Amino acid sequence: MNFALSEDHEFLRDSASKFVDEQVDLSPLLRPGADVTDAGYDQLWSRISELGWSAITVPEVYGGLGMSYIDLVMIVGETGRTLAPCPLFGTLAGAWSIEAAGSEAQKMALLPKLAEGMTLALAVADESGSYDNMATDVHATPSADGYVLSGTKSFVVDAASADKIIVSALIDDRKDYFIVDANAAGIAIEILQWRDITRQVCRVELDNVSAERLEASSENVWPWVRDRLYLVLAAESAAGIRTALNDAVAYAKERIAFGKPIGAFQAIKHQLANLAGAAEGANAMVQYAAWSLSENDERGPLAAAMAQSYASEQYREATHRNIQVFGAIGFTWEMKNHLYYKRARCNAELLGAPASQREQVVRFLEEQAA
Amino acid sequence: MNFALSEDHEFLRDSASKFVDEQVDLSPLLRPGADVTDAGYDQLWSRISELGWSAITVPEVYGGLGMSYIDLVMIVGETGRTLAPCPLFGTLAGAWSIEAAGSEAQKMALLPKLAEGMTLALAVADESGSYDNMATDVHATPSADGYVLSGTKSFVVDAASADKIIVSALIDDRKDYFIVDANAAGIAIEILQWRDITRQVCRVELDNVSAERLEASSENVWPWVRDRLYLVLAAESAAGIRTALNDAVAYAKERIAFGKPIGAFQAIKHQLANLAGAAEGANAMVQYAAWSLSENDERGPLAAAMAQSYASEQYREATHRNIQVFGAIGFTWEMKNHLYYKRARCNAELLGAPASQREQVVRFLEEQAA
Amino acid sequence: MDFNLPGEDDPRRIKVRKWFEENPNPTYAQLAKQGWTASNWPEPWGVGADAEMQWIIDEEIVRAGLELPYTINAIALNQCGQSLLNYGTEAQRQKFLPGALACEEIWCMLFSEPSGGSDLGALRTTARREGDHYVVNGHKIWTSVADHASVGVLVARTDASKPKHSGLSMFLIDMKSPGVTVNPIIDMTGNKNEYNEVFLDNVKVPADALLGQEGEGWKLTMEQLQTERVGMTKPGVVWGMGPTARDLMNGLIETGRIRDPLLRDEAAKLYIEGEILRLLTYRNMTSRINGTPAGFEGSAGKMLSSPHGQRMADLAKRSQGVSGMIRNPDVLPLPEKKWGMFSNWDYAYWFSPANTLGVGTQEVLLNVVAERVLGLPRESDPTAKVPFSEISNTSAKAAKQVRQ
Amino acid sequence: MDFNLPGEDDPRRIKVRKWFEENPNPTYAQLAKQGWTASNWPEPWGVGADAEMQWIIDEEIVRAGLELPYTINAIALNQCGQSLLNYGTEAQRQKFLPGALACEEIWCMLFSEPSGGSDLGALRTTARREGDHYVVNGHKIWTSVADHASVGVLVARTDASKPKHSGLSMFLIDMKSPGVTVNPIIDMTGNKNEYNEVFLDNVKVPADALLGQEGEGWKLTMEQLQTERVGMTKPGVVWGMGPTARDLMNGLIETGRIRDPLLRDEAAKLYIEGEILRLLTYRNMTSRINGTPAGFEGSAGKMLSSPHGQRMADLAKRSQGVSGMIRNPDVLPLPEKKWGMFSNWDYAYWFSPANTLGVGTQEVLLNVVAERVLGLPRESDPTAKVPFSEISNTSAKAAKQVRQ
Repeated sequence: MNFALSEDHEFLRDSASKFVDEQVDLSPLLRPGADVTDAGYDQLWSRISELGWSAITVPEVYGGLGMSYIDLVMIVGETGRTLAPCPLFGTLAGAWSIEAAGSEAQKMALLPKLAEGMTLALAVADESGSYDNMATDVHATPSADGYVLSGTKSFVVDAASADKIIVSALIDDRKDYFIVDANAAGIAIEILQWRDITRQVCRVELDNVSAERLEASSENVWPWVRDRLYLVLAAESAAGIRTALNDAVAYAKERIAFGKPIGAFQAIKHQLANLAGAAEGANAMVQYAAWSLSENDERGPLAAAMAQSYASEQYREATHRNIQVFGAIGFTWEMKNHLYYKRARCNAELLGAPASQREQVVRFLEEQAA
Repeated sequence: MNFALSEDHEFLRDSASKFVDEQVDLSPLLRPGADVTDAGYDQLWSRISELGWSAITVPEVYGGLGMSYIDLVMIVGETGRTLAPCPLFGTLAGAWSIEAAGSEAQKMALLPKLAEGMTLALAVADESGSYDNMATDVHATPSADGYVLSGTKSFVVDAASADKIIVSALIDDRKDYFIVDANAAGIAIEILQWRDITRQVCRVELDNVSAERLEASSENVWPWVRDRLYLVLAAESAAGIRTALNDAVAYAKERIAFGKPIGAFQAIKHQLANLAGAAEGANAMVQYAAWSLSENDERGPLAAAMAQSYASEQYREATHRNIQVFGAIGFTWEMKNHLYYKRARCNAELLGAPASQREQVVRFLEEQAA
Repeated sequence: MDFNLPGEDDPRRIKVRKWFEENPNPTYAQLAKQGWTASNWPEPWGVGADAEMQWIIDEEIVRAGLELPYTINAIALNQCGQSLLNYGTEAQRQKFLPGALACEEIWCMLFSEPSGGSDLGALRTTARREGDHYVVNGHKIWTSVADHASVGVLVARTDASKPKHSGLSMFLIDMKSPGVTVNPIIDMTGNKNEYNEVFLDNVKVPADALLGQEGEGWKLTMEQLQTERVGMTKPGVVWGMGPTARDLMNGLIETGRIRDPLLRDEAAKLYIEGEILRLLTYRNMTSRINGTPAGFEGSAGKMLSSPHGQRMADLAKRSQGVSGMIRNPDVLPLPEKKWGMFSNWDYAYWFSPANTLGVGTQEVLLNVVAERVLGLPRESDPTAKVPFSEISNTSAKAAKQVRQ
Repeated sequence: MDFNLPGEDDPRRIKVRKWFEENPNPTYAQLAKQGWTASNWPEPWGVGADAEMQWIIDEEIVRAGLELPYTINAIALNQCGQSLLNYGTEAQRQKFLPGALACEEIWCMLFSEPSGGSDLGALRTTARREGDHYVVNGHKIWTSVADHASVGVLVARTDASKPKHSGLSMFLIDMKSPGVTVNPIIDMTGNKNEYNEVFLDNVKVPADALLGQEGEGWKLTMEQLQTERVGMTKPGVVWGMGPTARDLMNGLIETGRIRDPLLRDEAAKLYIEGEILRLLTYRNMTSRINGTPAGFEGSAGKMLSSPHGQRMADLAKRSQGVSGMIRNPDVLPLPEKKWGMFSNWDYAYWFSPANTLGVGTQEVLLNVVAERVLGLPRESDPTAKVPFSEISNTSAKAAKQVRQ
């Protein structure tokens, strides 16, 4: 039993922290009409990929850093804390899809390019946002030199900036994974008016786009990737809760009403104390999930679903409470409070609502009991 | 539009209030091991039936007072406020069953006896507490001079003190209503260890008990009676919320901690302010439900389900909060706080949980929309 | 007790409807001439309508396809105008009310300040008497419609030697005066500005623009905010306005989303809460008809309706799943688009954090109910009884004390 | 980072288990001789076990079919005994600890008073020095196990001329002394008394029963309550004890009640909360192993676990429907009956209102977290700095002030 970060973890976190504090600037987003590209979305990436963050958990044999998911959440906690706008989420998602669905040869061919700054995206949800609809999804058809894909995907994170997109598609009543060039003929990518303007989310139309099948495709790919994406979102959320709390506490100590700092009023104190509990709980759950995924512990999928459900829901509560403590000024576009509020809100939908992860928790336990 | 009590309503409420304040004494219940009979359960009834409360909504043609459900809730609010232990609930339930399921002749024969102090009970739930299980319920079989009933009912309020019991029973794949003498051969009544010791709740075993069929039995009887019982419970609960609130407010003004009355602390103030909202809401909803049942308004069943769901849930919250404000002393048997807590808890189960009434609300609205 | 509202055959309604038939497409000036833009006001401004009559007139105005006058000119016709009836001079009434009633002069409320917020009495804008006028300096914020209002109802400090609530006075100022600068504030919805900030830089205000007496400002302000809050008891999603839980339920039924068992239970809870708010408005209507003082609903309606609206907007948004995260997708239908900018759950949702901030934070309202309704001890305010000019010291001292 | 607990093949465990094999059915005196009844204490009382070693020893004690020593004699072995190690005299240690460690002398905690509660520092029991002893008078309440304890850890006021927290001292008293009267209190569960009230009527306490110095009572009390609260971080239903959300989930799955979609979602939420509490106990264990100070879980665990336990008990009860309203029906199974009186959801439910009252109300704990963890301003206590003997005036004045 050792529930503490190692010095290596702390060093990694601290250097990531220093990096994002220097590089991330959200102020361009605090002007009405701004979108994700205004906050250095593309510029930030070249530095991040230099640091190797997109390949941090990729095994060394494929040119990655071969580090653990605990290391990963050290970094994602920092990008999440600062809402760092960059294609990290999409690239991680794509890389994990290749790791899970690619043949050895494909992994050897594709994953090392991460070190050169390759950006990826993973297109799984259909136009309605469903992950398991077998009727409306993209279809794959064999062609002379591989396959062609047709249909529409949506809620694809970082698609518009990706070099390659991994697409799940129907073929012979199953879903396989394919890789396409983002600038291939027949692809049309629309950037959605996503409320969280620190993230790029897209709709992808494919019209006979030529694609390469990932040869180890199976029905296990999406659950495996999804658990890791849960971890990423949960780590962002846990860090966001802490930030929303710290900012609210600092404001409550400064802002005076009725002759006192508002943090002297029990109503405010107790709300913030409850948030402190949520921050601690989310942090513990994220680290446990990271450890259990790293260890291939049988409870890993359970831990990931718990972390995502809890952290995203508490992040929503924390950012709401944060605005309430700031009062009306916290509700304006010129303050960054709403950026966190929207990140929290979107994190709680991007891979399904918290209730859907709770359903996964119960199913896991039912299967275990059976 | 006139959402105000008339002078007649207020007069009725005030005289009922005076009566229960003089007659109801809960102190015998504040000794460990006490049960409902220790608090004058039987003695109180003779005075209540003299006042005609058990027949208050029975039409005058059947010897009742022919008053409205608004009048009824004036009285039930007062018995609920004081937790008056007496067989009013069971007798009202039985009387409404006769009103709904009896033929003219049966109503003329039975209902006038209420004025003489007749006590009734209504046995609908089966042993598991289900109201709609068609398999496990009591069975009726035709016999020479009527019917005989066999099987087990439970959660029958006031059965052990009833003169007659109305029993729903299976016959030819439907449920009809029968009346039996409470002391007939073959009946065994067990008083349950019901947590709310201000109410008598029983299990009734019937073994070939001779019974008279209520001739206007139909599938509409239970919903009609249930709506009225919802109203009774909701009226009790609304009055109980107000009492729990008032007692907590009074205590919060007196009790000193850290040099101040505890009611000066925002945490306490805000909790009590929220209860004040619940008290007001429950009261409004009960009066609206009483009016709409009195007027045979088409939204009457909706209003009754809403009132019961809301009032019973808020009553639970109010009695919990009440104990929290009193602190540990409010958790002891010698204080009456727990009697209200238990009444609240049991009111929220006796006719199904608040969520089950909410399901009825949505079904009503779905049917209306269809 | 009677929950029936005046029906189609109500003779009062028939009379009003007849006028609309005879006067198709009336202007608000015409309605004002009938006394219908503030029908509850006494003649000659209104017709002294009781709550039922007002209900009828409002319904017929909507039926004629017009927006309600008190949503167009809320500050004049709902919150502040009645203060002129009670405290204004006849000259002020003649000068300000006709334009307001005709909805030709829009009013705004210059109350909140950046330094204030919940502690409105700590406001810093000053009005210094100089001969036959006052000179106003300060910075107001969260001012709705300031960008197209012609009249501003201003609270300013006329005497800093008095305690904070005693040195305030109210004025009706011309928003076109030199020195008045209005800047829009974009809120987190990203929509057209709902609020503005207003800079007042040596604005000359004639002495006869003072409403009531010098030093009466706090009393008038409190009355006006109270009136504003009573109106917020209604079951609409934002401060009583906009779609209600009935509309939410209809949308969920229509789309079949009501079949989700978790949403279903939550929707039922909200429906019940919404019906309670509706009942409280009926109770308020009854009090007004009977001339009895407002009860609980007067002080506590907003305490209930603000979080109710937030929960409604949240459920509406959640029912849309990930699609709801795209701007204005309108996945959940609102068949009737009669609520202006709130005819869209998306806007209502992103606006809803303000529910529990505007016109009194939830915490302030809970205090009001605890203190005024339940009689619990008042909050202590160390700055309440010292001269305003000395507060900064007091505040600093108090702040230091609690920090120890 | 490693969440694995010491396994079956851990050499430390094998050694302990071997002893139990060689010593079947040991007495607690035998365990105490091994240093295992308070294994984390230093020798000669314990074995200076780190948190993993303590975990192993505890698991093996349970495996041997014994109740854990610190549940039998919690006040001695968990809350108070360590104060003797730090502040007691060697004579006190020799007199009191052997019996306590052997679970032959049960201790109780004479802290709360009827007039006190959250404001424990306002306690009124006095200890007056008279020659070689103190004379104690007062009325204590909510004292667990007082009815079979032989030692009472008493906090009493030795100097009323000092401020309320400064004039307190701690004593170890003989519960059999003349003048000690113990009355059971029946709580709302109606079960056997969990608490007692204790009247102290001119009880003579030898001067060498004073623990630490006169005036150190508040410091010792706070340390002991803090130790008590840390233990309450655990995921059990009542103050960390009893069944957890894992047990609740198992019961719901076993009975099929988990199929109710509303219960299902709630049960999942509780399960997650329970796992978080479990993780916080692991974090606490790690801090103890590493010798680093307790983090958040030290001050805030009970703030999380108390309402969590309430929600669990509530869901367990609601899952039983109307049948759950009958006393002790045990409709929802708890396959392992290893939690003493809490091996029954019915008892846990009716007891649960006390969760957020005992050992610090929820409001007090929220204040503690807000002030000590977040650094928000402290509550002002007008009685904190005046001599205790003058407090009744101060209190009355303050009460009058807030009532204005």
